[in-house]
Amino acid sequence: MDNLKAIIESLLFVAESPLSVDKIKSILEVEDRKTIRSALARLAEEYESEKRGFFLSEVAGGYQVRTRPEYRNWTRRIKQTRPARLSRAAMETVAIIAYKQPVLRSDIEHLRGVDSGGILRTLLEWGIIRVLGRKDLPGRPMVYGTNKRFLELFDLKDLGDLPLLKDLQDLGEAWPNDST
Amino acid sequence: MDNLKAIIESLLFVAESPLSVDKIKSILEVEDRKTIRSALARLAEEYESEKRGFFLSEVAGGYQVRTRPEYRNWTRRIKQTRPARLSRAAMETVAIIAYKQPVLRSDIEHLRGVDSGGILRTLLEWGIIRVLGRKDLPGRPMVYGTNKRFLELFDLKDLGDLPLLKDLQDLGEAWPNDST
Amino acid sequence: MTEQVQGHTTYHIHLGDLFDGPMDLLVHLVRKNEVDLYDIPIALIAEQYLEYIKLMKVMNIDVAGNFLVMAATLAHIKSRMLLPVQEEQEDEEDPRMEIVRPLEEYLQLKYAAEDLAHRDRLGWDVFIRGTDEISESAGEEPRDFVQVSLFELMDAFQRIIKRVSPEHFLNITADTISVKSKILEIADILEQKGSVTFEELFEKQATKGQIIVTFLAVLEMARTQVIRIMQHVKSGIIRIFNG
Repeated sequence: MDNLKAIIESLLFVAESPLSVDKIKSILEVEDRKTIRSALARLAEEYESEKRGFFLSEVAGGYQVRTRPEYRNWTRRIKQTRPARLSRAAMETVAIIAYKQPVLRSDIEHLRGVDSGGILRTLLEWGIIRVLGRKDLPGRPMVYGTNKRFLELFDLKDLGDLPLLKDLQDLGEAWPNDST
Repeated sequence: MDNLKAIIESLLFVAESPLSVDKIKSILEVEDRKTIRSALARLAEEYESEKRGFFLSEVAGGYQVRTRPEYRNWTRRIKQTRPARLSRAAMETVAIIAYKQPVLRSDIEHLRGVDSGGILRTLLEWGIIRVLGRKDLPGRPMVYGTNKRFLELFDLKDLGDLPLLKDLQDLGEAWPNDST
Repeated sequence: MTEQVQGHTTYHIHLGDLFDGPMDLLVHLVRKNEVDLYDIPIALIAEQYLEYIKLMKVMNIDVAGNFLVMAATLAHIKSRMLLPVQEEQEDEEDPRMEIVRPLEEYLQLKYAAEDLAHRDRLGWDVFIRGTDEISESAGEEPRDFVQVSLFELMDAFQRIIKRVSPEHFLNITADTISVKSKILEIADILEQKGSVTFEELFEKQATKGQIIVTFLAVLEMARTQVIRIMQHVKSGIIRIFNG
């Protein structure tokens, strides 16, 4: 396969979710992960140097071609259906689940100080979070965690890619912008 | 707009149907059709000379980026292996059938607590499950089991490859389709 | 429930948006007074906190119980602060820590949420390649929709009832069998079309009995999560999706 790079590119174009190296390997029936990796690296580099309208994003354990964020004002116009804006409350809940998972609803509500059942249901519906199982506690409460979709949505390679929680002592006067 | 070519490329990338020059013109709010045309021509030329995995197709009164037909054998595989998006209710039903087969509809409904006729029909249609036979009971109810397609869909070697129920509870992520 | 979920969407006026909960109110007060998180003037903050609760009550905003719990906590801390520090208690922890620690954690996560919100979000800042395939409805996320509360559904139902017949419906009972077969019927429709508007379901229902049966079937299907009832953010149209 002398045009491996172009073939991988065509796969990336067709795929609807991020493609892992293993997935590409199984489709192409090649043995060598390294060749795939270097083809991906070259593609990423080319998209940069040629200033293409898209870039190769390493996300959710795989690779995905995505349009450049700086063109968002144009690309959004093509999409007629706008994604639901996540409310501040929803963002908070997602953040709590992402950082504290596996986490119980009661933990989330304790942290936020408000009932969060409705938000949890919406996040479940959107496939951003999922039920990891049930905790061996009275009532067998559900344990929540994030989903692969969460990584895709927020452009994260994996959960280790989440920024560290900030040390408040260092922040001084800086408050979260949206805190009120 | 000095990066007009890249912006048009990002639009082509996002668009779900071929983009006409007029459509691009209206999105970008530029007056000059000629500039758009020449950017499109340059993109088409670049895709050729750089031997990209895709090409710019002039189709249905517009322009669309398409993967190269000569890679069809690879690109088709992506489409085939794409897991069907099953609803949560469907996933539940499939899981019950997979683990409890041969199983009666009444057993499934007893376990799920809801009527499952519609879902069973869908799953049958999709070839994920099949009717194994009829049980020697009043009304001769149908007995359901999984199909080969089920194994393919969930990337299982055979039924013995199914995760133990306990693993499922612990992990909650054994299903390839975690978007439900 | 839906009030919190909808957040910035337009059609629902949600007074509680001012403050999501007691923690938000506290953060607001600490910030507004420009006081040090680690040296909160507890008397001042507690007093202002109570003022806000009073105001909310005056404005007829339903003050949730957790607001009152927090008020009690603040009052308790305040009283402990007033106690003279005795020698042997000196190494005792600052009573304010009871509130500082959760505030700290909450703030940290608020920062984290903000960071997340500023990332290049898929479908908002960046896009993946569009496909012209008809997307499958099952599992597809209707992103312009928000979940509907039972009350909104009942409002919609009332509108339908009024349109079909102005009479009262009170003494009509729906039997289980017809509700069950109606459920199958709706499931069939959804299987074919993926989704259907709430109103469409009632279009061909001539009698009051049928309308009630349809409504009960929808409720039952929603309860058992066979379907999802969503409302379009802009049009307000209620649509039923395959679970």
